[in-house]
Amino acid sequence: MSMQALSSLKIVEWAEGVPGPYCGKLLADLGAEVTKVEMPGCGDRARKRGPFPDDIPHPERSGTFLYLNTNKLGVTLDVRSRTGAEVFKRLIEGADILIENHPPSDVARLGFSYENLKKVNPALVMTSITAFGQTGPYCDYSTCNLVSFHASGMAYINPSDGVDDIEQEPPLMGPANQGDLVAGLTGALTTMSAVFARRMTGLGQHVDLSQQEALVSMTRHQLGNYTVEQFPWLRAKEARRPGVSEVYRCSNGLVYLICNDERMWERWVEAMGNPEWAMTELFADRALRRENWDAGKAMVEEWTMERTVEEVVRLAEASRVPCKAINTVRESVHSELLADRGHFVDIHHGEAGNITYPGAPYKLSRTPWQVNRPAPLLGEHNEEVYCGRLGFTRQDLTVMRAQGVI
Amino acid sequence: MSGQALSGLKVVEWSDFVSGPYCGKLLADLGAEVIKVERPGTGDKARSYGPFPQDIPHPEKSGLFLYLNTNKLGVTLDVRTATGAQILSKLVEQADVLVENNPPREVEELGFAYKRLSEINPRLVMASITPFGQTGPYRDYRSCDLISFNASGLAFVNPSDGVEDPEGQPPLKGPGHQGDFVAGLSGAVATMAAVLTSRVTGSGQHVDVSEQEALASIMRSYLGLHAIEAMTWKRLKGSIPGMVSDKYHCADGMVYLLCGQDRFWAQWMKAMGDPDWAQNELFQDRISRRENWDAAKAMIEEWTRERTVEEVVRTADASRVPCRPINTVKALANSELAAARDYFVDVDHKEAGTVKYPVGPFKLSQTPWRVQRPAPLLGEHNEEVYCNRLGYTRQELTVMRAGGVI
Amino acid sequence: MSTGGGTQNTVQKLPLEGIRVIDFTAVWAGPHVTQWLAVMGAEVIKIESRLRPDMIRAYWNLQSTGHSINSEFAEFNYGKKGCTLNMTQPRAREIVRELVGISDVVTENFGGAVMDRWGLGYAELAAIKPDIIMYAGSGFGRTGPYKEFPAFAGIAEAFAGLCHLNGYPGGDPRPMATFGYADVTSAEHGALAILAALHHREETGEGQYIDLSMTEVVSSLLFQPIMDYTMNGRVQGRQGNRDSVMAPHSCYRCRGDDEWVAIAVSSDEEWRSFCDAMGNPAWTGDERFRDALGRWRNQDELDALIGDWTRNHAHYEVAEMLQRVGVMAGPSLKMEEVIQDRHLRERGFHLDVDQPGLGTWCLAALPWRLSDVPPGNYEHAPELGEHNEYVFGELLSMSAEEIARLEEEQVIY
Amino acid sequence: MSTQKLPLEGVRVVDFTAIWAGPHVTQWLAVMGADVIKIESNIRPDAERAAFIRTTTEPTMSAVFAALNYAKKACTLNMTNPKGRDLAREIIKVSDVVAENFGGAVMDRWGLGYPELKRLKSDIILYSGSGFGRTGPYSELPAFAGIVEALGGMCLLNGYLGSEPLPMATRGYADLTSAQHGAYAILAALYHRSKTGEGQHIDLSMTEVVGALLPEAIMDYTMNDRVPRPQGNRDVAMAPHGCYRCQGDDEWVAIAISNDEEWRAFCNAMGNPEWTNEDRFRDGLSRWKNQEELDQLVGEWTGNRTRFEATDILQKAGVMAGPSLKVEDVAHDPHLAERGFFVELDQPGIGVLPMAGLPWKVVDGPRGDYEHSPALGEHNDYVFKELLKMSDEEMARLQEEEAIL
Repeated sequence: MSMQALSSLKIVEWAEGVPGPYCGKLLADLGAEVTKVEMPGCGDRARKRGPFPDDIPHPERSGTFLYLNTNKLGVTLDVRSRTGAEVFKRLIEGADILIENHPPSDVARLGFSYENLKKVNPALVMTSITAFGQTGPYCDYSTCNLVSFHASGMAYINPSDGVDDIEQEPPLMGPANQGDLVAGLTGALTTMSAVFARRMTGLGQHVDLSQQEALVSMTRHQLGNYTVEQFPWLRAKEARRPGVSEVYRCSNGLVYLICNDERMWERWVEAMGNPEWAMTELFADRALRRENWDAGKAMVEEWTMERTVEEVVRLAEASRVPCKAINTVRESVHSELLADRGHFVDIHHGEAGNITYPGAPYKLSRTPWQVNRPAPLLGEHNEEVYCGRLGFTRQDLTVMRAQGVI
Repeated sequence: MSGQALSGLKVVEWSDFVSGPYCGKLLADLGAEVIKVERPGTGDKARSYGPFPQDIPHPEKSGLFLYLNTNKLGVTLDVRTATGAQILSKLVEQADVLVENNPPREVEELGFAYKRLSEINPRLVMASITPFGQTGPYRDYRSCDLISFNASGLAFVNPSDGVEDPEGQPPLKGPGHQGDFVAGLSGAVATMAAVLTSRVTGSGQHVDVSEQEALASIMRSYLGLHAIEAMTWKRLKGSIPGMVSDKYHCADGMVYLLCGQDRFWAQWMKAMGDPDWAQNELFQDRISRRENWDAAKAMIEEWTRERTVEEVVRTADASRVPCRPINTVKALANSELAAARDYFVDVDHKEAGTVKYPVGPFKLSQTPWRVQRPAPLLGEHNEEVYCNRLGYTRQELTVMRAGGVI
Repeated sequence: MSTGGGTQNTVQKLPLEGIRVIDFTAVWAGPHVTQWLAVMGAEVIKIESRLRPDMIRAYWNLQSTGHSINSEFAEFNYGKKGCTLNMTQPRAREIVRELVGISDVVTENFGGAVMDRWGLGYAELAAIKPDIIMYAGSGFGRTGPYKEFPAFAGIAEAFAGLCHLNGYPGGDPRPMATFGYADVTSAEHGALAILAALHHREETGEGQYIDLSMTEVVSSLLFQPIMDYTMNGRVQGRQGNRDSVMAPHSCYRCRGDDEWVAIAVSSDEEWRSFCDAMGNPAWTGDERFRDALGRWRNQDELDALIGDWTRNHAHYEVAEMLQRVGVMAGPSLKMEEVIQDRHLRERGFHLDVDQPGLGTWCLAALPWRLSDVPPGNYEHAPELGEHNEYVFGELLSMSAEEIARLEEEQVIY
Repeated sequence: MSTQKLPLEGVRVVDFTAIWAGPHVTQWLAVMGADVIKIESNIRPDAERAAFIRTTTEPTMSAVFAALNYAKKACTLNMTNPKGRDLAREIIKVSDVVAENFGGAVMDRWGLGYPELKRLKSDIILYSGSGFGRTGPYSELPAFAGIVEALGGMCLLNGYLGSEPLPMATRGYADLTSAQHGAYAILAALYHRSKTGEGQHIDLSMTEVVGALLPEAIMDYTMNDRVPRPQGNRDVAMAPHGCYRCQGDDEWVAIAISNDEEWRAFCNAMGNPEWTNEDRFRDGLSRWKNQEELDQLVGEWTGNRTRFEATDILQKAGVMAGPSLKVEDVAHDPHLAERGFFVELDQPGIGVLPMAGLPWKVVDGPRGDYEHSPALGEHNDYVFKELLKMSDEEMARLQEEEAIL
């Protein structure tokens, strides 16, 4: 196992669900040693979320959990018990980073506020990823992907083609927990910034990450357009960028095609064989195209409908116009591209067996993203962590187990 | 495999830890189909109690749990949820027997009082095994093996031998979970009695088993002596006066030998070569022997101390005087007796591996005790029971899992 | 950058102070990476030229100001410095090499191997500064069959399967949230990768090359549907606001004009609280809804009934009623509401900054808040070439004459 | 009403058992409604008839015998006499279960082994209870409870930390637990017979019963090759977990604390004395590690109260606690009394006695068939005249021939 970028970092992850664990995963994938603390018994609630092989629920076979917790050590600990709280503080003593995603009031009540923990370990970076942050009127609101996504404004501007009357449809949540993942991703990023701040001061930081803000931050251009140009972000189709980025029907499927500037438009028109309609005044420049786009789209689609997705993509790319088929995950999993990039990895897990996971989103030339161990079984590393590192005896373990502490 | 004595008997075990599960085990070992209902997450409390291989606690490797739950099907179910309650009712509907050991008040609050269940299933035999039974002033007392054992009087007459100041010692609870085992055993007898009745009458019964009574019932000879002879017992060295079987130190260990009764006394004195002291009238009949037992024991021990355990036992066996070495469980496990009786079987369990388990304590010539399957993993048979028998879809399983119902 | 272990009084420094970034990126995905670095205190020098301005400057200029700034450009480029170099000129590339010599990170997100063609590939840069960290963001990665193809967020989202999943049941597939989702998420992944690389450099003195593919970022964000496919061969479709296990779990119409509230119930306890909050209308007693499974099976009817209740209240009102009893709920905010949201305001997420060309306006800060460091570097976004003087004069200590000459030669241009 | 039926009505048991282990089996069957016919003779009475004869005027009745044989019928047959054995065969022909717990293969020697019994009645169920089982190296050796508890490892587990081994509860633990296993096996066999018409032979070993009651210790050995030692009143996880001295003469209360909440409730109930805040008791693990000191301090609190006061205070606070009852306390325990655990039996020659009944109730069901314990041969007429339809002359002759003795 070659050295990785974050090999020297020790992280305690007291988090469950998606945002906190995703934050921990991103750091673990780059080599940080992440010790995941789970509630004895049920463990991380992600263990209850699918997908499950053959759709048979099993706490050790949740696709969500397996993906989010690869490369971590797993221990069980009831931090609500007094023994648990003691053990937890000992874990904190030896850690660079604590990742947690519990309601601020709970954390304070349990005595794990940053103020307290920094007494235990002044160099600790504590990253709190919560629904609405540590301050403000909603700071104790509970949330889930749906609520956060809608609270960020993203749902409202999430487009909605293909429904009869958009006004009748509710704003639209993004698929597959995007709202939670963005929070975890932003959390990892801000955590690393705190690690850098520590380099200069030797002191830790409390990272206060609001899931709502992480998502709002995704919409910064729309926000800018609104604040400055008062651009009306209605939920109807106008929300799109007419004549720029567009879905076109082909004889055997859909493509997504972008003509972002005049040169691309010209190349695209040429690729279509310079049809006359495209030469008319109506489509002379972007502003005009935007006005007359319904007509324009119809004309383009007339052309694409006579061709297959493959043809359209080939012709577009030949003339360097960005265009791809609208894939299902099946096509992407089997795509030549991702195969060639070695993006997908097969991971063997004691309970779940061999499964193909999405791999690294980027390649670091010297310190590669790496799978060092599969997701932990519930409490798999209790002995290693508690006995091996904190010096408890095995008898202590059996007592703590029977007391429900671990 | 040939039918077992209880093949075809359908049992639902809504029980935790030892008493109820032991009852269920006795039924399962003879072929009843026992569906064990565990709370999601932590599951049966016995999973948290040892012994564990290498003393590393693991919910699937508890020796106590493995022993108590072989031959059962295991499902997870939170009966406190509306869905869970509905499912338990469905299970009960299809069952002949329900074994439960929950606090009476809780069972009523959850709507599982026998009255209601018998409406669902008039043939149902419901066995409730609780510390103090379903009625009486102590019925809602919280208890565990220690409390019940003491409440039965057994702890008080349990001898405090070989310690300084026996009277200074507190009453003594039996090893392991004797109280819970005895309660479970009585429960199994009572259950079978009720099952036989319902075969004749076609209507079920509610069996109310009290652990205190099950243990007090073990005391029946003492209670008889108290009732008739008004005898009472102090916690002296243990052996009640006149109970002239005792343990004797030998050169290399201890034996337990019984020679108080006239017949055995004669045989044993002969075996010891009719020593002169034995002729003394102090020892002429069992009454006088009882009075002078300390002297008698001292003389016998003088003889045994010069001999090995093996010699003493051989001599005793030859003269048909009841005598055996005082063994550790290790010696039992390795004894020629255990081997000759096939008293230990290897049971292979997916998580715990192959371990030797003691088998049923009796042999049925036609319908043998048998290991059909190892103890269930937590929720191992959810799919088999909920989908195949109760007709839920896998999709619904995933919903129930995420909802914490199973 | 300054080596670690400083003392308390340096606590007021930003994390990346002392880090210099040479930034060739444009549009959204790239600039958002360097924006993060800039706000965290890195000195980001954005290199453009009048021949090749960031297309966003030219684009979307809905109100014509005398400036090379528009809201969108500002939203992605605040905190940075801007200089102009005409990279078609060999001398300009010379100057870039000099800059690299005194920098820590170089970033680019061209449509192809432009940097290589300029002789500024990682190999060359490492020759100039061995511990340099180079970041290359692209649609499909810098290797593989599509490495020369231009790509934008929507393309990557379409290819990776996100469009197919985003939408109403029965509706059409579309990229996420109008556009740029893959850009912004890739940018954060990119910034994270750069910080990790900087961390490694601190430990070992080694630099490295970071090759980020937007398609792979999107793919990694779709692990759930992907693993459902790799585990079970199932291809998930569009589920709208529905959840695979929770019900109710949707967005419900409220009193105001096109006002909606999102509500999610994950357990029987929450369901009971929810019913109480609604005042237990008769239908809540309905057999169909008594348990989680029933609710999930009958969510069409359920959603309709809940909608009848929410319709009588404002979305904020519903959210507060339900949150008070521990039920997950929140308004679905429009852009204008996001900007006015009292919670975001109170937390200071919206910053009023003075932006030449836009006047004082309110920008969306980064969701980045550390307990013991200043709020971050939120300098206004640079005009084209605004910092030429600083870059060429101060950093490279060129004389005014030299600079003038280079401007004449359209090297600085 | 139909549920008023007793489970074993119509089942007849021929009972050759004596002492404790066997009689307790058939006692339970009898209470459950079985017609149990205990077979003794004046030359071979149940040895317990002679035990502890004190106040009773009945020469053949003792307290222990009464406690273990009520609800049965008794007849006398001289099994050393061929005619006696023939009579036994006649009785077996009209019976369902035969029970024995001889020290060896006595039944075989009498020609009453399972094969022969099966020939007499094809669906007969034979119960054999013995110390070591009817097969194996010790099948011919006599045994008593203490012996098998010693052999089974129980003695070396029962005791205080570091104390010497001794059988459970002084005496008979293995007897009575074996008896219950035996009764259970018989019920299972009856259930099987009711479905298939098959009888069978039940071979119960008391040693194996002891093993079955020690799974933790045995599995600890088979898993970890460790031989556990006596742990006194301690638990593997709970602390405090012990028996504490109270006011009064040798009076004690048992207390068990399983988690932090109970500990807090316990401290409150005690009025939070200083020591309860000490670090060494602040959490479950610390309490467990320091339980010796802890027990001391808890003892100081209980020392000022009666065991019932202490129990009441703690149970009200939701803490597991209960008095350690003496035999006489059990006999007068209000809870057991209210539940009707003790059955009043009018024992001829002794008077009305409270006897320990079955440890379970059938709610709204019959309380079981409780009759006084039979005198030697008390039911000879019933057996020989009613069951075997003998004439007085016949019976007289057999008595002369000492077949009935």
